[in-house]
Amino acid sequence: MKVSIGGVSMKNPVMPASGTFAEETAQIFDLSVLGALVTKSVTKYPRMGNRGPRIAETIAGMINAVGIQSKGSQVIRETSIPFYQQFNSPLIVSISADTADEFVDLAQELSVPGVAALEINISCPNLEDDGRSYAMDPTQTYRVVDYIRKSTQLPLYAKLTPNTNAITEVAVAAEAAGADAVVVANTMLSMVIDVETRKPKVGNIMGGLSGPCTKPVILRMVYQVYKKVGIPIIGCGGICSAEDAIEYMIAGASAVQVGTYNFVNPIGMVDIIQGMKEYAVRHRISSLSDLVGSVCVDEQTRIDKAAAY
Amino acid sequence: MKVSIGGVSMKNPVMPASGTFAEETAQIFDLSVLGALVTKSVTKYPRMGNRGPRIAETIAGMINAVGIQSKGSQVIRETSIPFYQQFNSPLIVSISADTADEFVDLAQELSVPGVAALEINISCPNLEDDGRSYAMDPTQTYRVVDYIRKSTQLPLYAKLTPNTNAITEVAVAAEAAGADAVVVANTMLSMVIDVETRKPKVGNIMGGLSGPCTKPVILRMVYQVYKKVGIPIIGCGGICSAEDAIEYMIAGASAVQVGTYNFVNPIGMVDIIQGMKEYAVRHRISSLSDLVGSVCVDEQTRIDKAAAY
Amino acid sequence: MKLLQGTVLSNTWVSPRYKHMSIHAPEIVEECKAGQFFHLKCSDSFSPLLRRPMSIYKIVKKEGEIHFLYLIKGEGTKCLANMHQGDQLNMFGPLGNGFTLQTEWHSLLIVARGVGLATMAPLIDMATKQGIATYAILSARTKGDILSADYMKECGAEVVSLTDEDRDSDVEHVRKMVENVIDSKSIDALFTCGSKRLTNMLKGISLQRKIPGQVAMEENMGCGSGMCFCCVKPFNRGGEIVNLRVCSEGPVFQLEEVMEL
Amino acid sequence: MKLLQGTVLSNTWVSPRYKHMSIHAPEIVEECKAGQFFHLKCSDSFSPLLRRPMSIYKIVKKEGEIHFLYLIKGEGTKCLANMHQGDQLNMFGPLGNGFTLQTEWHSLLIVARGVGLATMAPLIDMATKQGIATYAILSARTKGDILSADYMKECGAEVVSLTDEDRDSDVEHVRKMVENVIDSKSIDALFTCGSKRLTNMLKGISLQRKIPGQVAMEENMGCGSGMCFCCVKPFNRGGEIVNLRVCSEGPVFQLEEVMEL
Ligand SMILES: Cc1cc2nc3c(=O)[nH]c(=O)nc-3n(C[C@H](O)[C@H](O)[C@H](O)COP(=O)(O)OP(=O)(O)OC[C@H]3O[C@@H](n4cnc5c(N)ncnc54)[C@H](O)[C@@H]3O)c2cc1C
Ligand SMILES: Cc1cc2nc3c(=O)[nH]c(=O)nc-3n(C[C@H](O)[C@H](O)[C@H](O)COP(=O)(O)OP(=O)(O)OC[C@H]3O[C@@H](n4cnc5c(N)ncnc54)[C@H](O)[C@@H]3O)c2cc1C
Ligand SMILES: Cc1cc2nc3c(=O)[nH]c(=O)nc-3n(C[C@H](O)[C@H](O)[C@H](O)COP(=O)(O)O)c2cc1C
Ligand SMILES: Cc1cc2nc3c(=O)[nH]c(=O)nc-3n(C[C@H](O)[C@H](O)[C@H](O)COP(=O)(O)O)c2cc1C
Ligand code: FES
Ligand code: FES
Repeated sequence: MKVSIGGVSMKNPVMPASGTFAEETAQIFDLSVLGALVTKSVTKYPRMGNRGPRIAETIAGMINAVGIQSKGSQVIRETSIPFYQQFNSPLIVSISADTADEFVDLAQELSVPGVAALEINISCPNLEDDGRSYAMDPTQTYRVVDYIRKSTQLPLYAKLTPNTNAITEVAVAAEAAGADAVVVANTMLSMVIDVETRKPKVGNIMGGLSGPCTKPVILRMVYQVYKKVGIPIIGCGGICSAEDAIEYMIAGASAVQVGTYNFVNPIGMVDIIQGMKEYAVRHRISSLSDLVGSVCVDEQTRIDKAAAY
Repeated sequence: MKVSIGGVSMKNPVMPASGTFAEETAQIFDLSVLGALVTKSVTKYPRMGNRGPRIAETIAGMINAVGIQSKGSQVIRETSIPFYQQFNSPLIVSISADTADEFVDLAQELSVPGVAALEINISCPNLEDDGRSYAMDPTQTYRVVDYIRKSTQLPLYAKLTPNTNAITEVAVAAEAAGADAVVVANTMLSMVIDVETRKPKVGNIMGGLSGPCTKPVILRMVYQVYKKVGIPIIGCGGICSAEDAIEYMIAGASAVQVGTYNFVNPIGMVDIIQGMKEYAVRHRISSLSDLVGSVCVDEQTRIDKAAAY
Repeated sequence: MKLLQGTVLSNTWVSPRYKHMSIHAPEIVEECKAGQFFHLKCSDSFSPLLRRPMSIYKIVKKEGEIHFLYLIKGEGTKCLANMHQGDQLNMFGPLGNGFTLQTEWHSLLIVARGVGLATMAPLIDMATKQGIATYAILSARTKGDILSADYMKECGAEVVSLTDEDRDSDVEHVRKMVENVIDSKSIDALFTCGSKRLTNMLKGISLQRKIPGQVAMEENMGCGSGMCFCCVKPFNRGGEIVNLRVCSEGPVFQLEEVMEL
Repeated sequence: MKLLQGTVLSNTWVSPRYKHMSIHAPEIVEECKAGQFFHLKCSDSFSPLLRRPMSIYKIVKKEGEIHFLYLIKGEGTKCLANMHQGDQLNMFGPLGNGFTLQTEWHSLLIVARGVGLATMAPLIDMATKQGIATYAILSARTKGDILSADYMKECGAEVVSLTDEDRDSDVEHVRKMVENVIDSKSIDALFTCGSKRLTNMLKGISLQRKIPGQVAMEENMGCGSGMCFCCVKPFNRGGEIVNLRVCSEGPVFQLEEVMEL
């Protein structure tokens, strides 16, 4: 089950998705079973986050507009990082910022013992590009990743957004700028309206869609990115079972993150790890890495240009 | 219930989505109840379409990779257009082409009595832009819509793709080039893999995702486009109930198209029309058009730049 | 074709993997023909979203009953399996073209495997009612899965059962049996459903011996009624390869038109 | 907090809109406290996807039972309503902080409306067991919705019921009643749940009369256990506005900290 993602060794390829996991999870199961631990995105200074409601259920999914409520990097350094050291799983700290400079500050501040890698959340709207996110655009992605890369020795995972038509180009740019892995992907910008009150169901009007409804789209992105980058891909979007995780690996992911399903099943990640082991036995796979990118596709070239329908 | 979309009067705002409706529907209910009729996209010459399987079910959705199986425009002119004239609902013919020239030829050929408007499917990969679709890019969209615009007097509906990060810019370009309405949107490029065989579940590897799972994303796009264009928007994506249709209208759609739900419920559009009438009565709305874009949003400006989470 | 609510009369396990469901739907029973199918809404929720195609297994005109015999395979058939007597089943059908019998035919050979058995039972019933003799070679994984043998006998067929567990179901063995039956019973037409390999084999025999044949095909479906072109397969029609819709141009096709599966 | 499978003992309609469910879950009952809640998985399918928060309505330690009293509102509670005796209910809890009682308190006033009634019943039970007197003003749309009045009386409360249909449930009328009870029963603390307007009103009285109060809040939830920050609401803590998580820092909050709802 072992994998190595950008220099971080993990006992299995399953980790939580940022924002759906926290210290409280340790009350539910032993965190040492996880491939890695991933924090909620932290910002440099404390932030309130968005006004409520912050969550709305959709068909086979949910929209969240939490808005990075954060205690600030100092609190993380003083409390979360030491807390997670009791577990035998590498810690990945997710960082989020409104400017490239703030990203660099954060990366420096959080490059401390106990942190195995930094996940850079470049899929949130920023202040430098008119509310767009860096990861919507290859050039912006290169710029910010390159800048952060120079500020830390830690492995960097760039978390991409699905709200782009250029996911492969963005991934290629992240790789070129020195990212050690890409996380594909964050949530899909979405909206739901209550037809009785005519009000959006989340306070922020729009929010990010996650959960099983997103899987076919994100899986496709993993497949596309895999063909173009050499660094490992961490698949993230709608994973709710061992089969889903395996499907992502077959499409090209070296590891996976589980988000929304943690809410549905608080021990979901434990079940998924177990199910992946059973799949490997059933299919006589000695190493799960053999699955990565193993999708059976004939006439590969024809297909790349094929119509969606 | 009456609406007028780019000069076409409809008795209600409900019509089928291209590719999910055909002459056979007339055996199920009287097509005259529909706001409009929309054909499967036709190409100039007959096309075989993609190899099977062409459809795979996903969670709360489906992926299709039919690949525009078409009998060619001549057959449509000689059989479908006359057939639909027995019904008292305007006919919208959807056209699809690999080049701008072919689009123009088609538009001219199909600008015949019996056709109330042309829907131009610019959301399929084309041959001029390396397998991308025109509607992924504002410049390409302007070019092709402008070119077609000059070749026909019929109202033009431009059908956009959700596989872009620039849906508003694309819609603005379509309007500037003379489109009379935009359809938001076509299917989302997706993939599913069978984990037992490791084969993609549709023969074409990737396909278009449709159905209720897509609604939050497409609804958000309608909301964004509504703020930027003056021409009517036809909302299309995951509509399965009168409430869904109303939700699209509140977000900014003047009419809606129903696709996948026709498969789930063959008389689904009839039920939706009935349900919308009842909603209007229950909410004392004299004209459904009063709903268009009526979403209750405070601090509008703040919001436009707001984080997805 | 109609969209209607049938009432579940019974829904019982007939083997560890198959259930038999009978539905009261008198308004539709007169229209139904062997080889046709219904597109069933298996649940009220959005998962599973799409309908599931299911062949007509039995038509009891007098009582207004339609029966299905189905394998519990995935989510959709699991939902079907959870239905109880008195529940309403949302049915769309009958759909597609059924089997056709020529008046000059006297004896038919039926070769079916797995879920294909269900499709063949009403064909035997129809043939018998027209005075045509039927010989059926049924194949399945286990003896328990050869569910419809008794019903087929009741309908008038002479039945042979082969199973993987008895190791007598391999294609070569079936081929020999088919040739024997053709020789000894002067078979006028061949019918099959449920197995690609058996279909290929039977097509070979059909061409070689110039005996016409029909096959009921399966493909994933969207609309079930000819509108969406999701269910097409390539067929060889008069030397030309054409994409035909299993739901509306089939599910029954001429054996000679089938392409190597 | 534990993740466990409880067994449904009963699930019965108690009014046209409410059901009462009792669950056998002996492994958890000792941990449960009035004001806490469980996060319930209402269906095995992906729709509804998320769990639903449900207050503990009744704890029967001896029998190992947890009860819920719930309004059938949308898809999730509809699925709950469809559960039968013997079914397994996937429960996550108990979650959050319950009500706290000070040893020096002698009499409490409880004001609840709608689904808030369910939350208050075990508080009365707890108070009575500690020898504290309870006075409850219950408000609802219809008399049929004031379901727990009898159970509350059984638990030891003196109960007044107000309904919209009797037109005696408006906030001003409730305010007068509250002030009367405070004056006549020398109330030590106020408790409320289920209505924004009643909470605002009660907060005013609490501040004015310097009587401490607690309120059980509701908010849409993701994880239910403090991880996701989906359920936060702004509170006024020591003059500063802070976002607190209803699931883990609540659902019971000090009345004085609540912001105008
Ligand atoms: C015309 C026709 C008649 C049929 N008659 C019978 C019958 O009498 N008895 C019986 O047991 N089965 C029959 N089948 C097969 C039956 O439709 C599938 O077993 C069923 O759809 C599986 O659904 P599921 O959700 O249980 O499985 P899943 O594998 O989870 O289904 C996933 C998706 O694939 C589709 N699918 C899977 N297998 C098939 C298949 N073989 N054919 C078409 N679509 C498929 C489903 O409809 C669904 O959309 C018939 C199929 C066709 C096309
Ligand atoms: C701590 C707590 C305790 C509760 N205790 C009870 C109780 O004892 N009895 C009772 O009848 N109800 C109680 N509720 C409310 C109950 O959780 C909702 O009525 C229920 O979630 C509605 O789900 P639905 O699918 O039926 O409705 P829908 O309206 O379809 O739900 C849609 C989404 O909104 C959420 N939601 C809707 N209403 C509420 C709400 N009031 N609070 C939180 N989330 C909501 C749902 O969880 C779901 O995610 C409590 C809520 C909280 C937060
Ligand atoms: C409540 C919530 C909060 C989230 N917060 C963050 C965050 O702070 N940073 C981040 O990069 N992603 C965040 N995400 C996105 C998830 O990490 C993940 O990318 C997304 O949920 C898709 O995975 P899923 O479908 O498995 O949930 C959040 C998601 C949810 C549901
Ligand atoms: C089977 C199928 C075939 C389709 N064919 C076409 C097509 O030919 N042209 C087109 O513009 N859109 C086509 N579409 C897209 C639909 O018109 C519609 O945009 C999409 O299905 C989203 O709507 P829905 O979620 O209501 O299904 C097709 C969709 C399906 C499911
Ligand atoms: S399933 Fe739609 S055409 Fe056959
Ligand atoms: S619901 Fe996740 S923190 Fe409260």
